[in-house]
Amino acid sequence: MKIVESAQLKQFREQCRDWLADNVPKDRPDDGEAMRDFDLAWQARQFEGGWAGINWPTEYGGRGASVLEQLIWHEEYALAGGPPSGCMFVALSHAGPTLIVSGNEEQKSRYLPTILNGTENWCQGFSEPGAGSDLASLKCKGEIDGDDLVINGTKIWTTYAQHARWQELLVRTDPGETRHRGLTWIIGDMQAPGLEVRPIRTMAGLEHFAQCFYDDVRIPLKNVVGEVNQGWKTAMTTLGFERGTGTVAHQIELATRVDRVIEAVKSAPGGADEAQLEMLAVLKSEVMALRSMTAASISRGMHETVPGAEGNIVALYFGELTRRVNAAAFDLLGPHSLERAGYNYPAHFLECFKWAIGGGTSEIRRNTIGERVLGLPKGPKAV
Amino acid sequence: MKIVESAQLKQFREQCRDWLADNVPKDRPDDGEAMRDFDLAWQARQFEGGWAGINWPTEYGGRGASVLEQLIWHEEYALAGGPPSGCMFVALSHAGPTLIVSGNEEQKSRYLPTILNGTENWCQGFSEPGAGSDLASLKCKGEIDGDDLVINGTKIWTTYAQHARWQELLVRTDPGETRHRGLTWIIGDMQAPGLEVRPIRTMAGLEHFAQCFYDDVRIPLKNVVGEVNQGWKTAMTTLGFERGTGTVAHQIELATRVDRVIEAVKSAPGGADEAQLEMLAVLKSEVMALRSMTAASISRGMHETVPGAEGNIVALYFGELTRRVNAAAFDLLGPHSLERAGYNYPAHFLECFKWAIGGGTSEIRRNTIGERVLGLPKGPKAV
Amino acid sequence: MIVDLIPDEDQSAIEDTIVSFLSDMLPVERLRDAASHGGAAESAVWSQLCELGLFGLGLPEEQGGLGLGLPEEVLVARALGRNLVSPGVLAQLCAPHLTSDESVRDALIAGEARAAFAIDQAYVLDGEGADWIVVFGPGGASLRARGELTLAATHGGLDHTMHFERIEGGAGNTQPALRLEVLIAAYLTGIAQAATDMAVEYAKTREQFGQPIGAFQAIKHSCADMATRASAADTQTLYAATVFGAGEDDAVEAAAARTLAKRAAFENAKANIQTHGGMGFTAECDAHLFLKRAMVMDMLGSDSRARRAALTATA
Amino acid sequence: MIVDLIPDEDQSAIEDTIVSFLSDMLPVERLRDAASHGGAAESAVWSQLCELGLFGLGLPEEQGGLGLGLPEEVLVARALGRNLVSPGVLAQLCAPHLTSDESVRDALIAGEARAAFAIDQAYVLDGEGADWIVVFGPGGASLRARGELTLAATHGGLDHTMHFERIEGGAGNTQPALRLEVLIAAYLTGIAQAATDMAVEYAKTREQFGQPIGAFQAIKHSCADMATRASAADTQTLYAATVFGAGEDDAVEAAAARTLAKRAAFENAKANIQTHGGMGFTAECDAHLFLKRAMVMDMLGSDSRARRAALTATA
Repeated sequence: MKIVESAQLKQFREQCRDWLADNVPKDRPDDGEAMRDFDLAWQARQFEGGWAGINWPTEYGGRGASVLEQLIWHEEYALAGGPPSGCMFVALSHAGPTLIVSGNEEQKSRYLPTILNGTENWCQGFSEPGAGSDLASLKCKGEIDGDDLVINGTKIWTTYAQHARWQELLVRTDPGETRHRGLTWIIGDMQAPGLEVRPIRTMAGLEHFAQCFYDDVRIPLKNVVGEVNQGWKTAMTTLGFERGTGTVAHQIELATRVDRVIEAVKSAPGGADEAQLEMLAVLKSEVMALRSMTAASISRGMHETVPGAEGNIVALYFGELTRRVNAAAFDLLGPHSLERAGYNYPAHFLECFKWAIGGGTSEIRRNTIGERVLGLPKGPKAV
Repeated sequence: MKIVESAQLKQFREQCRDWLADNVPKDRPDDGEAMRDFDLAWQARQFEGGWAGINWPTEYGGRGASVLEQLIWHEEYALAGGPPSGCMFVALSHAGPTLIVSGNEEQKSRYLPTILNGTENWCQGFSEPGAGSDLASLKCKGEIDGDDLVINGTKIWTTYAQHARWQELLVRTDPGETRHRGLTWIIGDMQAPGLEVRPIRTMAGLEHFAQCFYDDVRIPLKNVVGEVNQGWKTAMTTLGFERGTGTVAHQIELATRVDRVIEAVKSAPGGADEAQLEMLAVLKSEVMALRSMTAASISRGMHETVPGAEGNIVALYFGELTRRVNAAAFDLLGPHSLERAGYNYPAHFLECFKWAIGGGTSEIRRNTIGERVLGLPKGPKAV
Repeated sequence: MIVDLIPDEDQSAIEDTIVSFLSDMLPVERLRDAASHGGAAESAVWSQLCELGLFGLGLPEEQGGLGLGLPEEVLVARALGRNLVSPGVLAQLCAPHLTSDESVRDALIAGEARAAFAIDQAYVLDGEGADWIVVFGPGGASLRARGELTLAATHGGLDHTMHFERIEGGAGNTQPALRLEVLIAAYLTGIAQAATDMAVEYAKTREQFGQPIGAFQAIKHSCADMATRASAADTQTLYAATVFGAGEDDAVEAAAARTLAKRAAFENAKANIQTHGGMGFTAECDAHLFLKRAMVMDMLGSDSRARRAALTATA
Repeated sequence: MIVDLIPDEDQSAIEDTIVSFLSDMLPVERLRDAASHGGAAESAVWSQLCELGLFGLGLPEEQGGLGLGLPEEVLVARALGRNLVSPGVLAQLCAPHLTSDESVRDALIAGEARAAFAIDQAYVLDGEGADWIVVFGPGGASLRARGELTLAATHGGLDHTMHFERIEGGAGNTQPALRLEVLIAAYLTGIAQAATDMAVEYAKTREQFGQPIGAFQAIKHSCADMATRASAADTQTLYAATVFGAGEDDAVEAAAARTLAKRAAFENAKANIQTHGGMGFTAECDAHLFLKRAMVMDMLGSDSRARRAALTATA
């Protein structure tokens, strides 16, 4: 327990701040091709500036920043109002790291550079309809036919699939196996014939998700990362890569939102209502806790090699808190927050539900915390 | 949906109010023999006044009041500050009604009059250690030996067992059967040799519960109510007797507590804190809802013959609300509420936990609401 | 005060009629089609709606009404909420109570003149084609001719199935609006109930890990809590309506009903989305419509500060 | 500000020492015996406690302390909370910071003079045998000689394992007590953690319906929520301690820690009782001790109004 910002780190912080101040682009489109182009262009600009792949090893073209440097980068990024990585998120935070750990040399040299320089982006292809939070019950099928894997089935909740060039695709290649066994991780080609992508409109009115339909889609076997039928192992290797620094931006954004509402309530005509301030005081303490939990998580990452299941606690806390903050903002700011104009409160509030649903609902996270952090038994058995 | 207080009912209300004003005793002792004597004396006084067994049929010596009259009685009783029925509760609200529905003539004539006139009181003997909320897993054993049932085992959470004369006792008489089958409902004698009663001190510091230990306790078979091995059926018949009017007193007491705290907060030096008033406004609306839910439950009772599982909704609401109200009282009244003097807030707060634990925890009630009110499947099965 | 909160035969008949009409003509699914938005679906069946005789339900016969009361109106309002009927229909139910001009009142009861709600100094909701606007202000509500108001177009609001026009200026003279408070509570209660029903239905049919998700306590208990919140809001609203004007403190009863109904509608709408998991997050699933509508309708009439004052005034 | 929230080797050693000492000498079970109440158990091991060198932990060496800081003190306070150690021991940790009189300070650090807490204008807690009382007031805290105060006996308080004396009059001159706020938060966090551990342990071993109750989602998710609340309170308290005096807004950090720690201690103590079902309601089960202690300790120092002001002042 100590303050660890050295003179060297302070200098790094200055460097981040200066570059971001000059380069952060504004007015990211909410949706569509324009959003994709914006996200790739911003990636390219970061590449040129030497900031691409902040947490990637230098041997693969990344910045190779230490965990503390990553944290500083993300803090400064959020404070500078940097846009979400958006259409580049999966490539930078998941697909790239997976290739770095489990890909062969050919795969690394083919796919890693085009991520960093912003020319090609990726989407994920894990979830399936009916599988929901139960990832091990995947049904989308891959059959070996000559040098190809022939994919049939569907994937859903694929973020920005309609805008992606490649896909990390998890398919069942051994139909005799169940659960985690018999899966294969393969680099899917979003331009392959037989693949149809249908955007899903969310309740916020945006098309940030899609469903993918595979009808005899042929992907060459050389695109398999790791071994055939060992896809679960490949998927799991990436877990150790993320040190929790990526959530810093969300946390700072949420804290800023609380401060903004406090200001609004305090400057209301007729004076601040103490009951509203009390609600905000609690939310303020909670966003501060989120910051502290994130800091603790990053601290653990500096001392341990493989992160434990504790990350689920932060994820649960964030998912529930972001919804409370956005709901309170609505309630406290009054009727004018209803309108989709200026700061689009409706869209922000409605979009934030994804944090308690996507990537594991709050219910699944509570199961995981109970079982993997606290050691409670699985179950229950039939009664 | 209409107001139903007729001129006749208004007159009944006056009658209740007048008698209660003249007769309600004050300063009920918190615990011990003195409390038992107080409760029985108060029952005797109600008997003399013609108010004993307000909901019992007149043929068994009860008042035979209509549901609306019962409601008025309980309202006036609470408003007059009437004491809880305490040591008489099980006899009046459960054992007596069970005998009325399922007892034979000999049992009725032996046991009912001494309940009404306050000479003999009862306790319940259903729960067992390890069984908790799972009543059907009872293990306390009864073996037929000649004209007796020989009881061995233990019962727990028996309210006021150390003060009771008789006990409604549910024992397993067919060891080959499980769950609801093979149980027998018998009138236990609290003075029988081989029975030891050990009081249980609650976290409030009171001895309102006890554990009973049965070591070859012999109870004559003529004490069996209903048939041997049909005890579950006997236990279930009582359910239809209670029309929800008995909870009116708790509801009025809780509403009074909220009003008292509002007054205290409003007269605080330095002025009322709007944040505290907001918390109290919500609690006020919730105690009003409790009143309305109780009224609806009684209204249903006037139209239906057998109450449904909806009563669990009111019970869940009350159990959770009473704890919130008492906790808020503590929080809002400040340090002086910590002392066990005057109105004993510590004891009241701590005792109120029983409503979310005893007679089915809130968790069990949520199961019941889910399965029996909403029709959700039992389960889950093994995963 | 002793009340019977179960609807009697006549009351049940009124409720059954409107429920059955809405189920046939204005099911929630209609809102999947943008052509039904902004009150358009309601306008398309306006003459049949008028024939049901809803709009004079709670007015004395000498004022051209049916001589019934708030309990009957509340049953209607709750049904409107369940089906997310345009707030204009609820406004039409309220408007005749807000005018002493006989010809205006007659036209509103007959449905020849149309009403809509406005959120205080903010937006008119589904107000296209309306002649009269129910405008709320701190002291209550008043009925204003649409032509008197300065209205501006918007880019739409939180609830995309509604039409929003920005309104300039305040409410003018107002009269006490406790009756409207109870009716808004009833509409919100309808939302809370419908969200519960939808979640329960989904929990029974949707399978995960090889069984209906309703078998899991996380979902089962969430549904039980939804039912409990809806029950609290519902019984209190019915109680407030039943004793309305009979000597109880109407302001306190109405404030309690609104407080509970708001919470039930919000929490149940959110829990319904959560129960539906990923599906609940999509525009295709109707779950989000309940949340959006609840948030907009709650902006009508009293705010939490006013309700707090009422609820803590008389202790 | 970039911090490492994991205790370093020296910090871990301090924590391990006190945790191990408390586990041996002052386990929670001691409170089942009334002879241990009111700080008696602590008095019985006072000399060994003093030998651990806790009471000068956070004071500069030139003031006779060990020259460490609030992080080390917080680890100790959290351990005290976990074992429901008499608040007098926490007061002893705080008291040396509140005096500039060298001889008083030396006596407190050495444990030759004893300290206790008082709740503002209400009660002295476990104050028998104390020489100095840490008295809170609106502006902070001050150290008062016990003899200066007017004290009266009571019939006991909510927490029957503590000794309550009524105190007349206020705090006198006070000095800022933000350090104390963080330490009280740490004590409450210890309670929240211990309640979580106790509930989890019971959920693993207690069977119902033929399996450990922790297999049921109702219990499992309640435990997960307990762990989450404890984690939020704990990390914020550690953060506040780590950055204390380093240029962040200490008042805001301390207020956040107290707000979260209070809630975690209260809610987790209640959930622990609920997890234990009927057993949890009895005096024999230790579950209730955590709730009672949390409620009393939360009365020390700042109230919610003061914390609200701090948390919403600087936005």
